[in-house]
Amino acid sequence: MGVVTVWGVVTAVFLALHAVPGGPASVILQGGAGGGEVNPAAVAALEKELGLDRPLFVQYVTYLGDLLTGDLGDSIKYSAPVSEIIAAPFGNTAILVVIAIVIGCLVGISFGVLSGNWPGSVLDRVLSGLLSVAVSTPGFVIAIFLSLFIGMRLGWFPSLGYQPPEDGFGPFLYHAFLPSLALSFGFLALVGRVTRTSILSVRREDWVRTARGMGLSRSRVFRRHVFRNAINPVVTVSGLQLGGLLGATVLVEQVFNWPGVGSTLLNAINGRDYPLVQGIVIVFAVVFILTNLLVDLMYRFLDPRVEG
Amino acid sequence: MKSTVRSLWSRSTPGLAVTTCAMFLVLCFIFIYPLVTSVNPLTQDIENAFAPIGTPGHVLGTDNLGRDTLARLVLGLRTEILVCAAGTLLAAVVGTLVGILAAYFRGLSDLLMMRAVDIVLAFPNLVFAMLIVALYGAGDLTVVAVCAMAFFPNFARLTYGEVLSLRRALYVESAELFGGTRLQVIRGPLLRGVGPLVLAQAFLTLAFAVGLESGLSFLGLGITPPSPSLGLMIATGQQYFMQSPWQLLIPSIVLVVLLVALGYVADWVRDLLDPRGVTRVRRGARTGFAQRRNGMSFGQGAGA
Amino acid sequence: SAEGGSTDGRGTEASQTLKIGFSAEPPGFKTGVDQGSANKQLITLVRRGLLSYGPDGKVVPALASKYEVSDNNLTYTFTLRPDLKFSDGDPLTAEDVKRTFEYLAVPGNGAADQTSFANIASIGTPDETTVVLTLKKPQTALPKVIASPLSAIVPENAVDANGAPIGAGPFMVSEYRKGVSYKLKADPNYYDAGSVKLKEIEMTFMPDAQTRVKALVSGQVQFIDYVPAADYKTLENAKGVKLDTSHGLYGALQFNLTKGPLAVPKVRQAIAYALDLKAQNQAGTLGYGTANGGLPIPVDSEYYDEKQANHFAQDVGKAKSLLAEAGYPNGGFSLKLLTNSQYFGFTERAQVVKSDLEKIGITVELETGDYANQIAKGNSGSYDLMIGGPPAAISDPSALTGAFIGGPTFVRSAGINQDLYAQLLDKGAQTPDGPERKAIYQKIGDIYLQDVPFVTFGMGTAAYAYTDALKGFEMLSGPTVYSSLYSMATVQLSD
Amino acid sequence: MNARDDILLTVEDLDIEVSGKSIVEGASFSVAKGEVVAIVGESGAGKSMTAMAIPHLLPPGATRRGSIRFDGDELLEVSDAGMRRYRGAEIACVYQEPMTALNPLHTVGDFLTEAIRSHATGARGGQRRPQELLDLVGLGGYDDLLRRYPHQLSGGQRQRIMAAGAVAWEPKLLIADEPTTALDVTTQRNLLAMFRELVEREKMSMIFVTHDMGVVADIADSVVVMRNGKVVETGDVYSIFARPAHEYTRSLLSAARALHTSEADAASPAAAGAPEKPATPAGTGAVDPPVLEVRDLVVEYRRTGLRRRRTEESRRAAVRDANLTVARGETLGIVGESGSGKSTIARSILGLTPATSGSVSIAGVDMVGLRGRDRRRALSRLGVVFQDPTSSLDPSLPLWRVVTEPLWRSGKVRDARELRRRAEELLVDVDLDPAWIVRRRHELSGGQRQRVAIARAISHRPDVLIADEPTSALDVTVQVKVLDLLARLQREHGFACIFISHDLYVVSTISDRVLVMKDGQVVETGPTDEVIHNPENEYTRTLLGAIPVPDPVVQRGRRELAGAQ
Ligand SMILES: Nc1ncnc2c1ncn2[C@@H]1O[C@H](COP(=O)(O)OP(=O)(O)OP(=O)(O)O)[C@@H](O)[C@H]1O
Ligand SMILES: Nc1ncnc2c1ncn2[C@@H]1O[C@H](COP(=O)(O)OP(=O)(O)OP(=O)(O)O)[C@@H](O)[C@H]1O
Ligand SMILES: [Mg+2]
Ligand SMILES: [Mg+2]
Repeated sequence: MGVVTVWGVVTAVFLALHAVPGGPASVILQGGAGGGEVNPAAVAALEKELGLDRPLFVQYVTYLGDLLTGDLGDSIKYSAPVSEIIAAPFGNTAILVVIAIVIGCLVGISFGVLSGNWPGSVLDRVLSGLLSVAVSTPGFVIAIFLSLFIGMRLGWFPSLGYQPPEDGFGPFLYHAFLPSLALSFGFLALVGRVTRTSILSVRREDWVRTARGMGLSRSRVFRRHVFRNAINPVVTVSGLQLGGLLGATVLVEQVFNWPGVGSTLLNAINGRDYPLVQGIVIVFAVVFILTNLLVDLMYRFLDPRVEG
Repeated sequence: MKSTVRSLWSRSTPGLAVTTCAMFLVLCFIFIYPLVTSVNPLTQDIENAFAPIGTPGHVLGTDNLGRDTLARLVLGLRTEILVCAAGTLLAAVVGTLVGILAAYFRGLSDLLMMRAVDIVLAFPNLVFAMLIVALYGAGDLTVVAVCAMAFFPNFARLTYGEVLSLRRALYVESAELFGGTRLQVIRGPLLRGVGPLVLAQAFLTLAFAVGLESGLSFLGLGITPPSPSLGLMIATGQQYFMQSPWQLLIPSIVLVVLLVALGYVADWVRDLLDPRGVTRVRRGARTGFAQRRNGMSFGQGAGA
Repeated sequence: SAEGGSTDGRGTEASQTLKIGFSAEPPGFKTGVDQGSANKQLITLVRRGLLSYGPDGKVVPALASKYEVSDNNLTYTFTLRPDLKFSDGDPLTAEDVKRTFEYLAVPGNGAADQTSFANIASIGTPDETTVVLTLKKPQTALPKVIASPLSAIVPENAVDANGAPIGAGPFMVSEYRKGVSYKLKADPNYYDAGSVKLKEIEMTFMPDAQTRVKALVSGQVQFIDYVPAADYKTLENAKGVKLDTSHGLYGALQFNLTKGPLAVPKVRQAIAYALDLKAQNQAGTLGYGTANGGLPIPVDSEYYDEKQANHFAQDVGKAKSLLAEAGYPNGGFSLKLLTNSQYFGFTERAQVVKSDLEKIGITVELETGDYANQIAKGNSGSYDLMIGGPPAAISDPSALTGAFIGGPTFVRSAGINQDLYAQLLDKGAQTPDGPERKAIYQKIGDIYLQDVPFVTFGMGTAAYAYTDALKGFEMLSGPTVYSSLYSMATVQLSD
Repeated sequence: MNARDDILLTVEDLDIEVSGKSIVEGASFSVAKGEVVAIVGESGAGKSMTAMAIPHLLPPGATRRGSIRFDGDELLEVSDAGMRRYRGAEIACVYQEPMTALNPLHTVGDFLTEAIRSHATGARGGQRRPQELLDLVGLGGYDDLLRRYPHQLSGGQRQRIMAAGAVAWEPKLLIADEPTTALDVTTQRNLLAMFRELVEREKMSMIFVTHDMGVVADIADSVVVMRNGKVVETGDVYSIFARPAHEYTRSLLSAARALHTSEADAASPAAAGAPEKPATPAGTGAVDPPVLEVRDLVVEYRRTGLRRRRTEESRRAAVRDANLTVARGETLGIVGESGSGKSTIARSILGLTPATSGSVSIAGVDMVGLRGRDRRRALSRLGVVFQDPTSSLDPSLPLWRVVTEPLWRSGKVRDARELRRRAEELLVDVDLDPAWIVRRRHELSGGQRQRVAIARAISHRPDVLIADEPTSALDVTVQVKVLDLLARLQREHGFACIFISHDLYVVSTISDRVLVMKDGQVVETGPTDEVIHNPENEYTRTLLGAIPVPDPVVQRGRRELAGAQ
């Protein structure tokens, strides 16, 4: 099934990209702002060299064939294998996403637990309010504000930029913090809200009463019978949210000038680097499908009722 | 539908009533203000660029081309809401149709349609949007199309799951038994059954759509200038942040408030439609709803 | 250590590592192809031609220590410096010059100055350090062409479309992180290595303008290029930061002359009268550019004609009557205005055009997208109006040729009547500087004012900003502005 | 009742409010050591609330007033934290819903271990090992039980596990809140036996909440009758059954007995209001040609979808070689324990579940292979009432649309005014106020909903009415009324009827013939009297014996008899 989805994604991207006005050759030859005139002869020569003069169908079949052998093709702009080019940006983005998930889970779950355990209290209202604001604020708005205020005004963290992890993991993380935080907001809020709802509904379940009826302490009832049961939907929802997180990186990376896959993708689309765009989108799709699978497996692992 | 609305109204809280009224007033303001004001949001007055807040004639100041920020905000909001609502509506109609048909007829149509949904879901929204924009050029209609295509899977998934369980519900089975044709069953109990959920989802999606549109506009791929949109105003405001921070703050605050309000209404609609509230139902239905609810509503979108 | 990046360059013992926030990732090292400002700037650092530009924009010797021109202006004899070497240590000889120039002359190789090199009839290399160019017809601007970074001499293994990052410039590429940065270090083989003070240059790609400004202000980089006009104020007021602005390339409203009302010269004149160039200058450059119409010739050039430049001073009444004469009383038609949202100034200018034209009854609909979209649509002529600008790589009136003559491309208005200009432009290019040459260009200007194949807005603006610890940077102006990094060969970071 | 010093628990003037609403008012009763007290009453009477008030396990927002004295301590004065000492150790509970009262993520072993460790060791001697507890509730025989999850257990097993957890600390009082209501009769009988045994062996007192007078008769020493949040009568079980003082108690008893009138040994007094069996028009149905005929029906459930693996269970036939016929005006009862395939037969007659093989013909028309309009026309001869009245009614339609659904769906009547008129008639038919046609599902009680479902089923004058457990979800009193109604309507309209129930006595009150099912197979069929009085099949006999008779004397007599056998 996953294969079919990937195939569909590949086909959709391929067709969409090739239908987009503007080809890679003229972009490469022109090179962006301040660039000069493009010689049509040179464009034709470059297109021939890149194989873009062949019929679309032939290009498609060739691409699919290469894909089957695990070859994502060569980037037009960098004239190097796509897999090589996207490795580093994906790594950088993965770091942001992982940190965002860690922050999101830790903070989101704590918020959700606190407000779910004392529904209607002042604490609950404050936290729920914060969560609704966070869930509603677009990532790039948060990114702009974090960068301008925490980064520039207060100077606590670098307002932008990137240090390669080879130059020390500390500085790398130091630079990654604000973008991750910006990325984590929406996710955090979602986790918080799902946790809250889930805890609220589990608290009403009969087995919680059974546990109380056994004379267990409040904290034990919470840990073993409320929290443990409430966490399943949180896992599901956060897993499914990974796609959204990946999408959100595009804007956040733009604001923080983080050399991740989002900015690579943006540049690749602007530069009409077909194989690169295709490669990135395929990896996105595969990641999405794999996470779904993982969530399924997790769910089975976490909930014995789901048939294995 | 009428009963849904009625029961919703009867169970509203004061906070909610205030929000709803406020939203309604703001909506009225947005649509009436352009009719009564003489300030044209597109009129440029370069000499007067970056007028600060409180400048006579420009309550909220002016932007880089000396255009009135308040007028642009109002027009921007209106465009934003109209465009996103149109996109959401389209997404809701297409998604609901796909979800119902796939779940009701199963078989091949199920396989094809839900696969298509999976494919769209496998693209992050923004990537998807960027491709479509690159394809058709930026503009209002493109934004509508982007919202429709990016968000129809949310509706499809939601209605799909719901119809899968609804079609096993006794009252739907009886509708078939009592001689309902498939079309009648779809138009009748199935559509009525998913209606409230779709409604709740629509509010949420509207919020997502506004978020997506402003993100696109921020990248210059959304609504075409000079007609303003919140995202465009934020993007421009960011450029001139050092000179005139309010030009960034004002549209950002408005955007966040709009999204929070939409989310609030969506939550409210969803909570009130929880059958636990409406009637005392059996436990089976209850767990069913809980599962559905976790599957619903979020999709992608938050944070995008 | 590199931590934070905020303290470097301002310590007591200046480290001579310059961190640059660079506006784009240079597309590559294709020989002779104009691949945009970022690329030109990188080439300026890494490669060298026979000549280069001095601080005031004048042509100065580089790899060639001197050159001589024959009396008929048809033979140029260059004398190379002794013992030149490429950064990889290979010797640079007259053969390399010949090979490079011959490559640049082939149309399919896409060189920006292809026509100039195609004008070379033969290249003689009597010895390793002498190059003799024999031209088919005189070309007054040839030294300027040769001083352009795009005419830099490249070694044999780099003379192709995928050119290797090797040259004979003051710096050499030491590391390239795709999508992230270039690291350059001083090239010991450079002919004037002794006067190069910077040890290292780190160019981090920051496509977003705000990002570059933020990075400079917060001290993460010490030099940024392509500063958006929006941030001039900020940077002028920022402490420890210096802003250099000058005029950049020309901006223009291009027409598609092949169809509809725009095929009628009167309509184009009407539009020219309708436009408020001051507002244009304000919107597109925040007033840092110039507001002059006429031929796109820099204001400080001896060929600049004040009267022609002000010919189309905004006059809505005249515009309306011209429209009526052309058979479009009160306008009444609508036009598609192609622009892009990727670069600063384009949509801003477009919005002003729209509001100006609507005053004379012409409806304008903006079409935006990314730059690739504009190039594609511009190349194929699928637009009515377009925010663009004539191409120019050198500060010489002969650069005007590019604005009028050549195949269909987005930098020229579609369907321009080239016959009107071809002969005069050719003559201008061959005539040596002087009153005769000036008269020719004046005549071209008069034709232009009647024909109006595009409306010149005026000069754009360009700016660099850097820490004031950087001494010796000299910004060039006009078409050569993106060769400004030539002076990096001598700059120095003080404390 | 009992001597004073024997008293374990006294509840006096107990008021319970939930968010300002009074739920229980002035309830008083007491429980002696070793005594089993049953709390009975209709649904919503406040039975569970009263019981749960004792260990203070009420829903959030509930407040208690009055006095609850347990073993000399005033529980109302003990803080919530302090109650921990009592819960589990002194007062233990078994709850109504076996499915949801156990944490689905914990194995049986986890559950029992937690129950055992719930209190500090040494406080009292009594902890036992999990296996011991299982032996105690009669589950000692399974070796892997401790590693199973609740969903891998049957309902009866789950209740036993709960009981095992409850007795881990040898509590003095066991509160069982309708522990058998959701289970079928045979399982119920076994569980009741287990509880009796536990109480005797552990010398516990027990409060047993139920609404089934038969169960009361079986297990209780004394009875507390509740109605609308008030205790209307308390007393010794024998005296209550023999001389009910309060009118409500009387009606409760008579309703219960009404369902047992056809019991062979009519030891219980025949009660008024028993539904009259409809007179079959032509004597026996055998003379008339059958309206509905089912031949060699086999139904297998196959899991659909590509991902599902075919399991052993999924291929088991839910119905094997079933044959049945119903004639005009005749009622065929189908009984059997849960999962025996009763509903499956009904569903495949209705075409909702496809038959694997065999044939179904309605009025001579073979349904197999019928499609589209023909099929809809054939189906329009059927009417159906489902077990669950709630889910069978469209929540968003007004009643006049609901009850006339078969009419407008089949296109017989289109005019809205005419539909409303018919709807009013139909509501009158089922003893509902005709003005209610504008109401919606959620504005009705369970019994009223079931009436609406019946009205709908007969709106288009079907030839056959299929009623799948139409009364199982209802209170006894309501149950009797609905059965009455069905009988009357059948007299008036003359339709044939298939009546499905798991309760043999309910079936016997209304059926001409009975069909007994077990594990998908028909084990016995015959005229009602014969099956009830002379059951041929062993299983039928077990079924009959498992149903508690609402009379303590008879019921205990039967039990002893069964025990002696
Ligand atoms: N959590 C709750 N919040 C508010 N009211 C409740 C709650 N639970 C029950 N009630 C109300 O309290 C009353 C008594 O409920 P209770 O559960 O004690 O009835 P019951 O006699 O046990 O009925 P059943 O036989 O249906 O279990 C009912 O009217 C019910 O609606
Ligand atoms: N949709 C289904 N898929 C698979 N198996 C099913 C399905 N429905 C019922 N079964 C199985 O078929 C068998 C008969 O079920 P059926 O519902 O007919 O029993 P029943 O006699 O009506 O029981 P109850 O008294 O509980 O309603 C059971 O073993 C049940 O588990
Ligand atoms: Mg109860
Ligand atoms: Mg059943």
